[in-house]
Amino acid sequence: MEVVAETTKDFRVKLEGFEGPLELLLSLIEKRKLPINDVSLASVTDDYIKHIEASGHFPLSQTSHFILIASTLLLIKSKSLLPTLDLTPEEEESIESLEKRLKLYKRNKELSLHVSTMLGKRMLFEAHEAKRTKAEVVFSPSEDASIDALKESILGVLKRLPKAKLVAEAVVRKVVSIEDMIENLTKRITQKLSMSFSEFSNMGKAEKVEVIVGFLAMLELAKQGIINLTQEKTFADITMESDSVGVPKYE
Amino acid sequence: MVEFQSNNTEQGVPAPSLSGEIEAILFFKNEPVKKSWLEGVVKRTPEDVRDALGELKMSLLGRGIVLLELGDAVALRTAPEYSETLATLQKDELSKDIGKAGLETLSIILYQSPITRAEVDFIRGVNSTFIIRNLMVRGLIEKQANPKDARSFLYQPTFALLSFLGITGIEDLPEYGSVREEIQQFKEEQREHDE
Amino acid sequence: MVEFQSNNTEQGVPAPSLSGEIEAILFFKNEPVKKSWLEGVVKRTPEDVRDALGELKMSLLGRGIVLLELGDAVALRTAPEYSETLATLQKDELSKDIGKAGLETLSIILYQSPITRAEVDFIRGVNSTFIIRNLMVRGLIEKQANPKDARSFLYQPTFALLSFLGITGIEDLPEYGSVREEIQQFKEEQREHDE
Repeated sequence: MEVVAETTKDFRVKLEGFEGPLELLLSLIEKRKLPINDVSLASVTDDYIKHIEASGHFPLSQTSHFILIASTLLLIKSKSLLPTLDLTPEEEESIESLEKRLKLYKRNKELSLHVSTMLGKRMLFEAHEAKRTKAEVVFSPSEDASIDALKESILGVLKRLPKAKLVAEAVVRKVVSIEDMIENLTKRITQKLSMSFSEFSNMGKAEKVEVIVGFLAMLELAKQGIINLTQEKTFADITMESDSVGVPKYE
Repeated sequence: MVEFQSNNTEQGVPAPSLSGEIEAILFFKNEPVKKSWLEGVVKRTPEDVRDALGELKMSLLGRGIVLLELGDAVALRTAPEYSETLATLQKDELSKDIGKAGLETLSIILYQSPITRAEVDFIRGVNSTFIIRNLMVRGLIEKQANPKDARSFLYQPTFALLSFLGITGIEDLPEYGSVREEIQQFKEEQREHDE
Repeated sequence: MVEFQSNNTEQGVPAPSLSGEIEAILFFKNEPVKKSWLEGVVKRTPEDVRDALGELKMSLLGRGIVLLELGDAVALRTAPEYSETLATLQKDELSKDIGKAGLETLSIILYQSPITRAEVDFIRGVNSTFIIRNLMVRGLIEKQANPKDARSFLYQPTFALLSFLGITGIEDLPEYGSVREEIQQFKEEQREHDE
């Protein structure tokens, strides 16, 4: 659990400026001066999860986006630890797509540097509004501007005013399904691990087992991070899970 | 930025000139300005400015705008050749319906008056600069100084509009109270969200 | 009118031209106008108007004003060479601070417009509802109907944004051409995936 304690507080501050998950992921990769590929993504998975875990409260509307990407990272990391782990075509696709999205995001970040240096530097100005005296203004009402039409119009405006709460609700539902995914992943890895134990118990592979056990512990951590953001119901799952993680009988 | 500038040079953009600078200033101001004021802005002698104005006048020959000199003042105006087109244009514009966006903006100004442009934009979720300008040209709304902020204006319906609608004050608008309340609530919610 | 024209000829003034007429209209309107609208006003074909706009653009080279083109619309603005002088004349301070998320979103819309909100969300990896609304309120982007899907909108930069960046067309953005190609390729790959 020490890993949680060492997370930076900076992240929370930056999030308030709505820094997105791709931004976070890219900064983690760039900090290590790595190219964008599945190897580098696997290597920053722990950092990424730690960050989410540490930032207990960021805008609810953004939460699911962070966690969706966390789930893909977990897949990548699982595969890198256990190459024999079978991924569904959908999972393979989400991994490939994340890589591409990250590259696209990086490209846009480069482009935004152009935009940022150009903004306000050599501005083109529009002409001021022509000054009119009251005498010059000819009252020209519009046929369509009846009192009823104006009432309908303002009611339409009221209806279209954005409602912040609706966005948040849609998000919570997504989060729950990702939790299922993590649970499922944990199960698959545990199974795979026991099946291919002979492979890992070979000389020199003992370290790898430790890594995988550590990874399972991290999945747990990730779950707790998510649970902080959702409901009580899921707390129950955690207790159950932590029992099974405490099965490092391969040591 | 460096790359961008070199791009421009490749396209053969000429160097800045005093007459070009004066043309830009006159276009921007869109009203007669004193030559002495111009001299101060461009930081040049009266002779330089006079020569540049002569140059500008020549360069505008055959174009759609002309340089107008009125005693000590100068301004850009549309060329007289096109005054007929523009008169027709203006007449057509004034008799045209204000359309959906116009109605929306007008209804917000009616129900929320007096209101700043920034608030209209905020409620509509889009920028309303041109529409507000159009509503003013048609005499449907007018602006007045904002006592709370010297840089902005407050917009309100004109008396002519109220009598056209057959009401004596904005309180007579249908559902006036509830509409104002709902918008007030939205503004407060947004404020919380921003924090 | 006849007398006036003969007067002009004596002074060696060229006859009225379509490009001059369009310049006068743009100066008079003082806001972006659609090319299709211009065609109706001057009663000429799209080809004629396109050619005249090209002519106008050329005749403005080296002058104090420039022609901006964005999609189907055109507008006049002061030339970028004089931005410093004009900035000193601009009374209300323009807020240049758009924040990190704002910059990110603007770049996406600039280089990839027209683009849906879902596409912006996908690239940013977060929900962009509020940031897009804010950019619209500030007049930097605008939405239009999506011909492919009536429930969604397409977002694009405004003339105000181009003016802010000091460019007369979106193609003047650094790396614009190559980026469009890259994006196209990315989208095609993505489409193959989805099928």
